[in-house]
Amino acid sequence: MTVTVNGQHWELPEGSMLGDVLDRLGVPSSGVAVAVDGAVVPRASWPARTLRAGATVEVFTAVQGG
Amino acid sequence: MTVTVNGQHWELPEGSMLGDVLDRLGVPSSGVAVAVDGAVVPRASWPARTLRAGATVEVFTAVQGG
Amino acid sequence: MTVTVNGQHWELPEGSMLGDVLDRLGVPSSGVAVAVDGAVVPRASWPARTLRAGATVEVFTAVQGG
Amino acid sequence: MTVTVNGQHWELPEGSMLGDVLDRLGVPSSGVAVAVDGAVVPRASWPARTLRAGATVEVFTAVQGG
Amino acid sequence: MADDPLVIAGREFGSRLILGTGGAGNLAILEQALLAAQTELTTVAIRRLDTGARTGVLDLLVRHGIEPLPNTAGCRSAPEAVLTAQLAREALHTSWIKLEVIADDRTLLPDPIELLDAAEQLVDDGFTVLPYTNDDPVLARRLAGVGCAAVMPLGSPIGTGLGIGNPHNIAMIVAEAQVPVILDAGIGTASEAALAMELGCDAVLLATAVTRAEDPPRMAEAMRLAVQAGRHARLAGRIPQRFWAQASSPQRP
Amino acid sequence: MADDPLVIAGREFGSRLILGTGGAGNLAILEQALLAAQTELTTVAIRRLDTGARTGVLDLLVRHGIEPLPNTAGCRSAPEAVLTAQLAREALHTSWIKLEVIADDRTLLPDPIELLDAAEQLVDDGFTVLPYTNDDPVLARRLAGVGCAAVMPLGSPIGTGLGIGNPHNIAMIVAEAQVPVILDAGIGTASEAALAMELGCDAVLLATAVTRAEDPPRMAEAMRLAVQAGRHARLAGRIPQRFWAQASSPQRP
Amino acid sequence: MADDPLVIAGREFGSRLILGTGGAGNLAILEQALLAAQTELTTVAIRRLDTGARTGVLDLLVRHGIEPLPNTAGCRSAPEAVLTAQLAREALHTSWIKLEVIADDRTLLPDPIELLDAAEQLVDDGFTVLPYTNDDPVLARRLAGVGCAAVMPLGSPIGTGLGIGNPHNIAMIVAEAQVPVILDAGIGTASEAALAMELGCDAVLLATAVTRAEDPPRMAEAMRLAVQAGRHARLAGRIPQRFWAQASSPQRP
Amino acid sequence: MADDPLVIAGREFGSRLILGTGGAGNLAILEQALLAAQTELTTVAIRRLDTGARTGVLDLLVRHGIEPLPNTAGCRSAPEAVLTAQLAREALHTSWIKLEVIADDRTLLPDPIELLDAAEQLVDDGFTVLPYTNDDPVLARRLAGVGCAAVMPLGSPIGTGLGIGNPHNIAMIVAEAQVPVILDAGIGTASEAALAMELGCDAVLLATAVTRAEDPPRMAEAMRLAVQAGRHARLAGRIPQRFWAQASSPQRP
Repeated sequence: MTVTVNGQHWELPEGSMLGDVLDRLGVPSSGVAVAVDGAVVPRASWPARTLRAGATVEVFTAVQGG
Repeated sequence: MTVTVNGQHWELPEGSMLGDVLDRLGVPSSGVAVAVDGAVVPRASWPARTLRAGATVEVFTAVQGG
Repeated sequence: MTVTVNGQHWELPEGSMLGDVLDRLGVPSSGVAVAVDGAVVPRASWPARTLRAGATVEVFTAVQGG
Repeated sequence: MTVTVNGQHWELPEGSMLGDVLDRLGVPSSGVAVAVDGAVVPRASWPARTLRAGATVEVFTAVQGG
Repeated sequence: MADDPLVIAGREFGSRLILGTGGAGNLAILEQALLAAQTELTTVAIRRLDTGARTGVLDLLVRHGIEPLPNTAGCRSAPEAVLTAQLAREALHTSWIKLEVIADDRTLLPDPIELLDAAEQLVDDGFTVLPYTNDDPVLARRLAGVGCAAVMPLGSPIGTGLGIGNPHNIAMIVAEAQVPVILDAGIGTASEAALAMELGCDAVLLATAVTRAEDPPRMAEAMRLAVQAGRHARLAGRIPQRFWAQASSPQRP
Repeated sequence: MADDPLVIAGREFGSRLILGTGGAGNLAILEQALLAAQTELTTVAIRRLDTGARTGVLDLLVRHGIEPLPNTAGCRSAPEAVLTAQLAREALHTSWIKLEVIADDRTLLPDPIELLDAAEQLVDDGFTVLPYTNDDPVLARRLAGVGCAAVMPLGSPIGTGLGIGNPHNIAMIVAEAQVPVILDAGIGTASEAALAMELGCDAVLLATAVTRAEDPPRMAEAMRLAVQAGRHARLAGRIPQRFWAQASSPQRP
Repeated sequence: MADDPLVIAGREFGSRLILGTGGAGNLAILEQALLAAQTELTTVAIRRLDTGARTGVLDLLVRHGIEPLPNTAGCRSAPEAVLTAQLAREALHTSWIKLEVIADDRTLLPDPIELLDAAEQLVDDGFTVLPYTNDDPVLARRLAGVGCAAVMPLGSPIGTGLGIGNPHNIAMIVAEAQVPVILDAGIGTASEAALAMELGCDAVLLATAVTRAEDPPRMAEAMRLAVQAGRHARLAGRIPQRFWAQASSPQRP
Repeated sequence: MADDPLVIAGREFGSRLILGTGGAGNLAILEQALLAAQTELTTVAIRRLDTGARTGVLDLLVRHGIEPLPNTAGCRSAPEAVLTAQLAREALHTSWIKLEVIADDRTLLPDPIELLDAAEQLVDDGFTVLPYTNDDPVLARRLAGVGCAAVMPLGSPIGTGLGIGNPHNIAMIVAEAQVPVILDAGIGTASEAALAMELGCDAVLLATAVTRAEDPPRMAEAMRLAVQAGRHARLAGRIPQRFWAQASSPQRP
């Protein structure tokens, strides 16, 4: 299935978990937040959260600004 | 029945018409507008408009301002 | 002798009169003033005013300004 | 003779010295300046400076200001 | 010297000075002031009959062919303002309304939320809406966006005479306005009315500055001239500002 | 609306706007501007014949019955200025002189020492002296003290268009002036001319703001209106400024 | 000299200068500026990982014990801003949010309607909301009314360096504020930061003025001193203004 | 953060704030203010002994190692000022003099003619002359030209608290000054002292703003910080002003 991660299209096996995706992405263990389909997913829920086909995953962090 | 006209309490016979009240009040034929219970009543509807007990009639006009 | 008129050097016969010089210069009959050696010479004195060698004659008028 | 010291009239014997007057006035030994008849008299000259009749002596010091 | 007419909702006005009638000591003074101002559009308030408020102003306007512009002065909420506008339309047979929805009596500043709500309702109800707004370019844009026929940003709070507190905001409003911009409220003296026009406003609306001046008719005259002066200055293209001087007389030899 | 005439040295003027002729692109434009300004008094400079400086201005003024006011523009010292004034008197048959003694070309600011010296000499020589001065109330007082017929403080340096840099100084000059105060130099747009009059000045003198505007005749019109507007506003007695608002419509029941 | 701490939502800060981190050329310069400013609270933006935006700022703040204040910069609607605030809370473990909901890229001015909507939602969601707002006293009042922990009115639009465009509005906001007032945006130089405090603001938030100055650390130092200076001046009770002079030295006999 | 010392006539000062001692309620308050200001140079007036004027100030300055700067306050003519300077030199053993020659009691403005005359005489007599002058760039140039060690233009008249009435004049003075420029008189609050330094002044001299504040020591502290803030801001190179906004956070994807 296809999932969009930070604007990139990824091919993943059905039933992939958010946690796995973020691990492969090398998302740091702190200072980030993740939204799936426009809603925040708390860190605790990453491992158990299954991604649906066409899901949009976005990973955010703090940058210079304001 | 009691009707409030511009803040004054009036005793009127049941089934009084708005037009009659305004005539007794000597409301001029132009430059005024009337609201009954907070809604505008067009001039044309004055004669045929029956007032309910406890109705609030307010007559407005233009004054210096702004 | 040499006389300076509005910055130009002129050769004139000894004893030349200011009036003659101004006539040759075509100075208009009004709207101008003349200074010889830094002092105003009234129009009435132009004809009879003898110029010395090395004299500086300046003719002024009104222009756009201020 | 009469001498004016800071606006006060004093009666002094002829030939009085500025120094004596200032001593009697209790003028401090520093932080002051003296003018006689509108001219500064350096401290060194106080003892030997004879006052004439009608002289004006003024003693100045620094005060809060500016 | 020639100038385009002011056009609001397709209607042309020769005068760019809109006068308010509030604060005048009496109708005679007001009449002189209106004539001196040569205004073609003048605000009136809507109040209950026989509440002692100064009436008679309408006859005065009719007599001189001055168009009345009813306002919703004193309204605190959208519903109040909408009803007042409807009463005005019924009483004066005009669908034009100067929309005021104020937040409190101390500042008399508009409430942006209620104002936008009321503007939208009145536009839908067929009114030609001229909203009294603050000098926020975003709110002005939104008011124009819902169909207001003009925007009327304040210079400073009503009656303060503090002039144009933030010329930069007015300039930003003018820079993007698709509808006429009318500087409303805060003007205290003539130079401020001229400045409003130099900033690019299409007209000026004022009341207190004239009606409460020591000599209202003369101040009305001053404002009439100032609005024309500022308008011409805007059109004439002013000289740039420079730090050092530039001679206006030719250099001497 | 009625107004007193401006009186300088016993002579009356209906217009309170004095125009300078410098900077105009050509005589035709200048002529239109002078007429639009409705000025009765206009400055000219004195220069050597055939130096290429724009002449013909005098005929223009005569044709329209506008009084020429010669200036001593460009003079750096009292002797220079005195001689230039005498030449002007001889050439134009007028004893009126706009006295300018500037200190340098970058600021074109008056030199207070030389200016006062020249003013004193010219007054003694029978001139009606109108000195271009800075906005120092003390210098203005001294110039009036030596017999100048008016004082002409600057708003800001010549040609900068920075307007009135220090309104407080102008107000102090007006507060004690025994002679007319004419705001001279620095005006860039109409509202600034109006402000000068509101501060209590008796007249405004300007050149660059009009002659170098994109549309000089229209800016001349703007200035004419602005000077009248500011004058009337001063006479009309403006409202006081207040921190909080004051309603211009009656309170609602 | 002693001063009360700044208290926001029950939390005390010794510094009244809040710095933004945007615009700094590199982290080393930013670090020096933060230290020179002696700020205890500093804004950061929330962006997608690997979008090339400057990261590393968080470690820097942690290293120096500076509290990060995430903002919702760039958000155009309430929903966008609410989501961004929630992401910030998740990423930074803070419920404090500098709420920005802007209307367009040219003015970067807040949209009053969306801002108030977002503020209400975030307060309900348990956030400590510090809204970036315009200088409208009514909107400030409404924001405080829905439970914002402070109000942060602008001096002028973000990055313009135009200073405090309307001191009267800031003074009106301060006059009735029940929560801290933090002057945010528009400051260009130190005297303007001091003025903000003299007007009664409780703190100043700025970024561009420091990060884009020629010498950011020195400008940060200037701002630190200016905020303290303005605060002390406000507390010290300034002298009244007078038209005429008053001697500071005793009269002479 | 490092800064060059202020150098006047070859002498270095770490502080750029010069305090006047006039107006203080008592010596104890004055002492606290002087210490809070961390000033190194402080003006005193010269008066007749036993005239009831506040003495004791000298001991105070000596005790804290603060250099006294005598002034000629109250003098109306060059001869008066010259004599007062000579008395000051004799009494205080200093050849430094703050030269004041005022024209009247209502404005306390300097008389340009007498001031320049006195300055020239005192320079010839070996004094280090620091003249209190108006904000006329030409007079400042002339004072420097006759050998004054600094020029001290006013912001506004003494004791008015009107701040810097004409920043453009101060900027012009700074632009060409060959000697230190010290903003003297008119400062009312901290932001104005900071502005003076941002305009490029080398130091600020003030008295009333501190001594007549409700809390003189705190205002002295405010002024010390403000002068440093303005100095650093000048050196740090402020951002340019722009009409439209510029984002301080990165654009969103």
